[in-house]
Amino acid sequence: MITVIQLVYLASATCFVVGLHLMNSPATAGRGNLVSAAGMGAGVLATVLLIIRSGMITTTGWAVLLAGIAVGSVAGLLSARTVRMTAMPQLVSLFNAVGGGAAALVAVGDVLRGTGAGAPVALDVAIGAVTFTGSLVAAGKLQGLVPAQPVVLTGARAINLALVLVMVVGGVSLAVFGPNPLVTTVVGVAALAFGVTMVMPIGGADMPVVISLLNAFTGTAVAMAGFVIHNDMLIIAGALVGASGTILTKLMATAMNRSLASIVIGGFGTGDDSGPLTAEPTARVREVAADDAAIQLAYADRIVVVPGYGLAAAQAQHEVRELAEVLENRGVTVSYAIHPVAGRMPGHMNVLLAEANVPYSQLRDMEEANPDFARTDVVLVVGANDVTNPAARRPGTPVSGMPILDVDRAKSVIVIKRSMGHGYAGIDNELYTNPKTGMFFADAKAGLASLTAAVKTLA
Amino acid sequence: MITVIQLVYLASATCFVVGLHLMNSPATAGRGNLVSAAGMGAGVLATVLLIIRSGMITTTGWAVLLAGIAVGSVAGLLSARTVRMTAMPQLVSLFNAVGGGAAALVAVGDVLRGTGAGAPVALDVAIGAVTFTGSLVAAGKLQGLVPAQPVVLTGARAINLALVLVMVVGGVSLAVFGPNPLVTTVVGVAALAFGVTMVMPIGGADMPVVISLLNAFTGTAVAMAGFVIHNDMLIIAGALVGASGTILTKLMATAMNRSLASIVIGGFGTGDDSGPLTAEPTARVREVAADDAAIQLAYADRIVVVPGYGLAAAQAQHEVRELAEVLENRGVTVSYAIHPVAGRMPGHMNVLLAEANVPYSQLRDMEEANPDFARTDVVLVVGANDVTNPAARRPGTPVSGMPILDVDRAKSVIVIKRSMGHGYAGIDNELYTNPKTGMFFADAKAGLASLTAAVKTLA
Amino acid sequence: MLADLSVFVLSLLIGFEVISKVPVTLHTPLMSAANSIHGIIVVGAMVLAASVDTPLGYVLAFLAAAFAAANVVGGYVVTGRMLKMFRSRR
Amino acid sequence: MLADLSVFVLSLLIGFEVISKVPVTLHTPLMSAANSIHGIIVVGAMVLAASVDTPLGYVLAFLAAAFAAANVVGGYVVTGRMLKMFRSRR
Amino acid sequence: MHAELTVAVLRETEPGERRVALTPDGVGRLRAEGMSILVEDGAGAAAWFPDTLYLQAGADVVRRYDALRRADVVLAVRRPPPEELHRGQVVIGLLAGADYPDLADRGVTAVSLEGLPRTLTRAQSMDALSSQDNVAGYKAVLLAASTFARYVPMLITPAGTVRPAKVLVLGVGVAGLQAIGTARRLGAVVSAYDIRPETEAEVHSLGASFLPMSPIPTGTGVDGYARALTAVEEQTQRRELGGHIAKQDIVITTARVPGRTPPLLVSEQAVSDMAPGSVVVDLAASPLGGNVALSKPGTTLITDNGVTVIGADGLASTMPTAASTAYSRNISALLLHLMRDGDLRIDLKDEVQAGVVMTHDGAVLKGGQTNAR
Amino acid sequence: MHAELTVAVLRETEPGERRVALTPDGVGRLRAEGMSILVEDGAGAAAWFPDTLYLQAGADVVRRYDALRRADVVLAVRRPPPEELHRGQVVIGLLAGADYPDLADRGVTAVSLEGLPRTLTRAQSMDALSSQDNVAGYKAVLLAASTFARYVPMLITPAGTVRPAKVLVLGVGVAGLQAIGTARRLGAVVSAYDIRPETEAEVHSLGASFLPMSPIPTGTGVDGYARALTAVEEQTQRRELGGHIAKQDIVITTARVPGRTPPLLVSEQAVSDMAPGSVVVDLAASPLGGNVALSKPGTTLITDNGVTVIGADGLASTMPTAASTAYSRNISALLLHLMRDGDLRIDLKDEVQAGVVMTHDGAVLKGGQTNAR
Ligand SMILES: NC(=O)c1ccc[n+]([C@@H]2O[C@H](COP(=O)([O-])OP(=O)(O)OC[C@H]3O[C@@H](n4cnc5c(N)ncnc54)[C@H](OP(=O)(O)O)[C@@H]3O)[C@@H](O)[C@H]2O)c1
Ligand SMILES: NC(=O)c1ccc[n+]([C@@H]2O[C@H](COP(=O)([O-])OP(=O)(O)OC[C@H]3O[C@@H](n4cnc5c(N)ncnc54)[C@H](OP(=O)(O)O)[C@@H]3O)[C@@H](O)[C@H]2O)c1
Ligand SMILES: NC(=O)c1ccc[n+]([C@@H]2O[C@H](COP(=O)([O-])OP(=O)(O)OC[C@H]3O[C@@H](n4cnc5c(N)ncnc54)[C@H](O)[C@@H]3O)[C@@H](O)[C@H]2O)c1
Ligand SMILES: NC(=O)c1ccc[n+]([C@@H]2O[C@H](COP(=O)([O-])OP(=O)(O)OC[C@H]3O[C@@H](n4cnc5c(N)ncnc54)[C@H](O)[C@@H]3O)[C@@H](O)[C@H]2O)c1
Repeated sequence: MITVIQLVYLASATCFVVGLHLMNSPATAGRGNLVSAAGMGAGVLATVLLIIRSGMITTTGWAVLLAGIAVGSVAGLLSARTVRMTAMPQLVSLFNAVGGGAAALVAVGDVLRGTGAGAPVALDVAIGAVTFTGSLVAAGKLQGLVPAQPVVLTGARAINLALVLVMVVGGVSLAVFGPNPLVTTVVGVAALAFGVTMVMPIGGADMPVVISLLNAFTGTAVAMAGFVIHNDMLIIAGALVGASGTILTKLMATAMNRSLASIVIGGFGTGDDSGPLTAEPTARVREVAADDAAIQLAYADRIVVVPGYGLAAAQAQHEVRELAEVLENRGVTVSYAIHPVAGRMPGHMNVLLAEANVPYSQLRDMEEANPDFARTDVVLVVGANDVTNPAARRPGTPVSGMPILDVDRAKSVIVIKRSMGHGYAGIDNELYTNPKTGMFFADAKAGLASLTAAVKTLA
Repeated sequence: MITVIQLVYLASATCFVVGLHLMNSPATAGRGNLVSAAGMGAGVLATVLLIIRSGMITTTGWAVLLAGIAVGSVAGLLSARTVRMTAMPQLVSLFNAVGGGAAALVAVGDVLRGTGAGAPVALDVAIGAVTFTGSLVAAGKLQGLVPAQPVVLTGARAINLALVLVMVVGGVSLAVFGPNPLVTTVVGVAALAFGVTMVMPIGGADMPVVISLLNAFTGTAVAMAGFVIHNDMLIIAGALVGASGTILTKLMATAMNRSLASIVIGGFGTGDDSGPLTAEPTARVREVAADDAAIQLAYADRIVVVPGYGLAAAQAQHEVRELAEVLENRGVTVSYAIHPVAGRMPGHMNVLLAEANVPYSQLRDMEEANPDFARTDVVLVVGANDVTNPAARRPGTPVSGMPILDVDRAKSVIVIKRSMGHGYAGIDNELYTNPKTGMFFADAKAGLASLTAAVKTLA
Repeated sequence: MLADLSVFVLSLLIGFEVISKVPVTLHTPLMSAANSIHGIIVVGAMVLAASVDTPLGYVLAFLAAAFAAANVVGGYVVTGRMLKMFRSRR
Repeated sequence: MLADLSVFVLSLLIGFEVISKVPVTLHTPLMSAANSIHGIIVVGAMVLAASVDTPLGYVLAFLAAAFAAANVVGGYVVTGRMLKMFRSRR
Repeated sequence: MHAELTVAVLRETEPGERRVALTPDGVGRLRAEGMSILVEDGAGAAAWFPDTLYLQAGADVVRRYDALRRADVVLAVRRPPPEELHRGQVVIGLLAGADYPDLADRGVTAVSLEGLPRTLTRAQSMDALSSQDNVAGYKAVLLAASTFARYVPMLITPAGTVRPAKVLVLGVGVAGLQAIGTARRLGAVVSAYDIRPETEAEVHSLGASFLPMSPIPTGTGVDGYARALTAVEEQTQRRELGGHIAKQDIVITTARVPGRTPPLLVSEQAVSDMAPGSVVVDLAASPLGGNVALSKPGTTLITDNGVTVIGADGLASTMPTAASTAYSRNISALLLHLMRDGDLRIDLKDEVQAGVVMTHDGAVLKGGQTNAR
Repeated sequence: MHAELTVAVLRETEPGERRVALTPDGVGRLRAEGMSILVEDGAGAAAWFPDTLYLQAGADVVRRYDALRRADVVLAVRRPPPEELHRGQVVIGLLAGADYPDLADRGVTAVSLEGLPRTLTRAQSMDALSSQDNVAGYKAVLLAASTFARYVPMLITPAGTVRPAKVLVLGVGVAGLQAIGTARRLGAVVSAYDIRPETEAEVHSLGASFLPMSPIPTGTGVDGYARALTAVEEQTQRRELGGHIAKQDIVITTARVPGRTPPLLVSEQAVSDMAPGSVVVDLAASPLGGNVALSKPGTTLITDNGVTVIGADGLASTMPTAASTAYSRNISALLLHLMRDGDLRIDLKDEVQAGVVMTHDGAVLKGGQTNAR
């Protein structure tokens, strides 16, 4: 029987791996989540059998267990169902907190029974507790309950050092002298405090990375819990999350152009120093990366490309046609909206697009294109600026009175340009700060090429 | 001490994983091999300590062991150093044979000592022995010592079934009734025989896939040996090779347009039926896949593209420029050699390449291009046929007397066309059967696009 | 303990391998998926509940069970919701 | 035995994950690399040699050691030679 | 004025002028705004717009005299004889070329498209100079290529390999840019040069190369136009250009400076250094001189060393359908811009009107005095 | 014969013929083979090859009389007057157009490039028909585009959007293919049609579309040429084409059948159904009729409905440098092919010679009798 249960555990762990594997591509991600959930279900069922078979559990134990599970499940389900899409990250962080908390409690329970063994217990308690408070603070920052700006206490460095010291000394003593409720409590409290002091000085913009890091922490804590209660499934699943979470954290930090070290150590010491500097200019523009833009494009039905002088300057006409072809092969409808004064000479865009062999049938002039934007999923603006500037609709600007391409009527907009730089008319473009708009900062040629590559990787 | 050794074992196993991981890209493959070798060295050293510490080994044992290792190492080193590149596959197969043999012997030794435990022993012996003879036969076929054609014995199916039955019954009896030298011997002998009868009916063209499969078998046998002698490192390394070898086998079969099942089952029953049919026409042409062509191109210094009517027919001018750009960005020198009558009208290629914005400076006419072919690493012939046909140099053919592009003077040639179809002159092209030439059968547009994609994946 | 360590190390390796080149847009769902997986600590909570018999123990077990269950259930549902965004086409 | 099985299964999973999208040209070197790795059976041969004391046992041990050593040494050298082909540039 | 504005379209009288100020398409557009349109018979014939098309579009086809007599507004390409116009009438066209007092004296309101403030974004649809220059730049390349005795693109054929023609475009305004684009389309190797530094990026954006020349300080003058160079600067420029010109197969010049004679860029020496069979097209050729020493507007001459020098004059008029279609769009956009509540009302506070209205109520206004271009 | 072969290059006498049979480059090539070259003074002038270049290349520039008197071989583009040639002399050129007896009677060996077996791969470098047709196809598009009163490419500008011109090419041989390629370069939307079925793929290979027409059985005749259609087939074809032609802006016809008058593809009705301003270029125009009902070689006429019909005649000669350069390559390749050990030797067993040698030793040979084209 135990063997069967162990085999089920192994199967569950395998499900987690396969599930995560499938999550690597949007096409199979849904299936991956189901496989992983199935593994979870099997693991829990096997454990029910295990504790029934062991016969050790008291009736109160059952009641407590079932009550706890019921309360937790309902809370989890409700919050997960009702939360707005934009509040997802804080919710994930909360789940993370409770997961870490649970892992720490398992170790604490083990210590109470006097069986908790050495290093794993200490690690479990410390990591779990740090995760618990750290995740709560992170969720609070995202939700606005805790100030999103980096909060640096005076003497933060000293406090942090002291807390780390307490955890290390306590942990070593637990590992060497065996279970001790008092030491465990001290370590746990220090860890709880450290979770707060660690996350507080980190700015809100870095929170997604921090949450991912805490996620990896929880995984590690769970693996430690597995050591504590000698359960392979917990070790495997925990280590899996710990490792993949770490890689993911690194990927996320890279995608945001931040180094992991600078985020965490920045938090440790002087606070998120680069944050406030970059916060101002980019505060209101949403930046997107190639992969995200690619997914938006690949899963759209209708796309309109708006070329401008930047396309010509980058000589990216071949790249834009190639992207369009790849998208069309996926079944996306692609057309080009050409503003009469796009570029620097009459017909500038025509010369370029003809050179790249873009079929004439895909070219729309402004009169044809404008009524269709409302039915367009994504407008891809490539190096165009003035010809899309909604400021033209108001009097008093240099472009006032010029009819523009109404790209802001589309469901979403992706703009490829190198910077927030101005166009010919030398004025800011309100399109770029529109919440619908994602800015993909790149040279048009290189940017389009990376979009094409990214679209091709999607199944 | 034992703990340290175990940790070293774990580290060794990790090295194998990391090593294989690094082998996924040509850029890091060399490092991967070193990491893996380091793991191997550490594992062996740890084992030396282990057997010294255990103190059980006799002096004779030492002598035998060292002698064996010395003999094997020298044999392995010499053969590996001196073998011609073209004979590598058979050598790998031989190493595979001895590896499988060694794994089987470990189990046999265990049985002799009376400790060999159940299913793993049976599996180890059976799989190891099958691999031993199977790999020898495969090597023999490649080397020409055993006929490469599928050899089907009368009653092959019955014999195979009988052998499998013997192995299964013997294995079950070993698993149920514990170690028994006689049964072990019977299983071993049946497995040895089965290795021969399994591989004999498979055609020479499928041998690389079979070797890969046998490789995965050896891995599995080694993992079983790990179970037998309770050594985690063996289990990990063996399972790693077993699993990755299986995937690799599948990939290889797919790349060769064969299904794994049809190869093995074809061998089981009626022999390699599709082999003889396709053997004739393709016997003398070497087919290459996109990934291989891409590696050849990516690691070349000088490439000359020879466009022909097929490029025009496929309207692949943009794709060829794109590939050239990607290669140039890697530092490859790319030029185009334009034969005066390439295509179907004077200047046909010029019209196309100009449309795709290929810089004039890269275009060479025949007089300029011909002297340079000898210094060219790879010529990429895209949909050109007659203008490269060496038959023009001999009298008596429809193209005789026409000066051609001397692409056969280059170090290697890759030809993209859809089939072995003829060009305008309607005659066979001897270039295609030149051993230097790799044929990449594809529509020019799609083929070039996949080459570009493949080159991009190379670091 | 040593066997557990092997398992731990091997699982770490799998974790590293499995997250290969992930598109940025999947980062959040993947994080969420990993998050749900560590909900497996619910098994730990169950084992804990099966081994305690003091009031403090029950409190711990209750908390651990509730926390873990919230993690599991909420985690999978949230991940599922996130992934629905990708299911619009094909 | 069960712990060994966990280790086995996890290693299989790693094996599957690690060979992701491999270019066809690397198939042969990779096969060769995998081939060298199963040369680790030399450890088995060593353990065998340490535990035998009969002539037959010595023969077995000798053969196993020789076979395995040939596998290891030859495997790595051959793989190294194959990989040299890729080292011409950068 | 009356409830309905009456607009007349005249047949152009200047010899060789094949354009028409309003196309049948433009008739439809103006009629939709409540105007009534009179078209002189045969006005569009030379631009391939027969009278029948005007009738179909809802215009009245009438004799010249009737059209002039009844019209509130006269649309023309080039300036009609002042004596044909009457007091209170508004005439719109490319009227520059002479002084305005005669028009003012007759009490005619003269609106000239040449006065349009071109940097004004919203005025771009009225910019006839751009639209006509665009035609000219395109046509100049066709003309040069047809005159050139060799292929423009590169061709590798059994009868030998021909190298692509080298084309140099001097002056990269609207016409120059279009010339670059068209020459590139034909497969030429194109280089270009202008004194305004911003043109370098524009030239590259069309895949052509910019001539490496020693920089001239601040070549940009007012309103995005070039400034006139000093005599010394001009001479240096010519000398340096000479070396480049000798290597070209085709040279197309388009350089102009507002209110001045065009700068002399290609000296006689430079032309005589070119290879026999080369072609030079001077789009700036004017009676007062052009960018090329030998060019005379409207004449093609072949030098002793076999270089064909084409003094292009009104190339837009040689592509009358395209030129008229664009012009008709420009002029109707301007006319509609002048309208306030269904009536034409002159309002010099309007930036556009301040530029284009040359005479009004018997006076020559600022625009007419500076005599833009 | 003497040790050194003497080759003369004549100035062409036919009016409007600007080509020359051998360029200075060709002079160098032949001299390298040990020939001595006489060039009539001014022979290359019209093709922009002044006498000085010939002198530099090592030719003797002499009077016509001297050249004819001293030459063993006379190179020409078109047939020189037979009375100028003397017995034993070899004349090479595009000699067809009249019968050969007069040349045979004078004992002249006539070698005509028109007789070349064109399907012979190794003869491609001598194929003057191809090289000259290639020039003509290219030039036909430039001519049509310059004549056309609108833009050829699509342009979206502040003065409106212009749709690309629709170009139809009828007859997709060498000239037709080059016309397609050139029109596509200029940005036209190109369709084409030919009765040889293999042309469909060739048309697509240039990015143009093939006209959907009911198929004509086996339009391919001998040697890769088209066969003549029956009267009924021709009529069906014309009727069906008519519908397509009416929608075109530019039509370029190149259809020919060896030894026949060119097929009539564009009827008078079809032309009158075209829109005013359209342009038709008939490359097959000949005194006996061309592909277009109204076309006369060498004349441009404008129909009542405003369609310009250009009867192109010798377009290659209007691009004399390119045409001569290619022709010079072709003719020198053929001359070298006729040489055996430094001497010119007629050998009718040679496949090429059997095609090109029209008269020899006073007799009209097979090639001359069938009078290819
Ligand atoms: N068509 C005509 O005839 C004509 C003639 C003269 C003037 N104009 C004027 O030109 C303007 C045309 O509007 P438009 O929207 O086409 O262009 P635009 O307003 O000039 O904007 C071009 C944008 O392209 C970006 N860019 C430049 N190089 C780039 C590169 N390599 N890669 C990616 N992006 C690049 C620039 O932003 P970053 O620097 O941030 O990359 C810039 O904001 C109008 O104002 C029009 O009035 C037109
Ligand atoms: N240039 C001229 O003026 C002219 C005029 C007339 C004739 N020719 C003759 O045409 C020939 C030209 O030689 P060439 O080498 O350019 O061409 P070719 O000898 O005609 O060969 C073209 C090759 O392209 C392949 N192909 C066709 N479609 C393809 C596609 N979609 N993708 C990939 N490959 C495709 C075909 O093989 P698969 O079917 O196997 O794909 C074919 O063998 C010469 O014989 C020349 O004499 C030339
Ligand atoms: N607002 C708009 O969007 C818009 C529309 C049309 C034109 N424009 C701008 O108006 C400006 C003038 O255009 P244009 O075509 O009427 O110019 P133009 O006809 O006055 O002159 C043609 C070109 O000649 C150049 N030039 C003058 N002297 C020269 C010299 N000595 N050497 C070399 N080049 C010399 C000028 O710089 C100019 O580029 C340009 O900047 C153009 O982009 C703007
Ligand atoms: N060996 C070579 O490489 C080589 C070299 C040059 C030409 N060629 C071939 O020679 C052949 C003839 O070429 P050409 O340019 O001298 O041909 P051509 O001048 O004789 O005729 C031009 C075209 O008109 C077409 N035509 C005739 N009657 C027609 C009708 N009723 N309707 C429509 N089209 C009609 C013909 O099919 C031909 O394509 C072609 O196949 C060409 O590819 C081969």
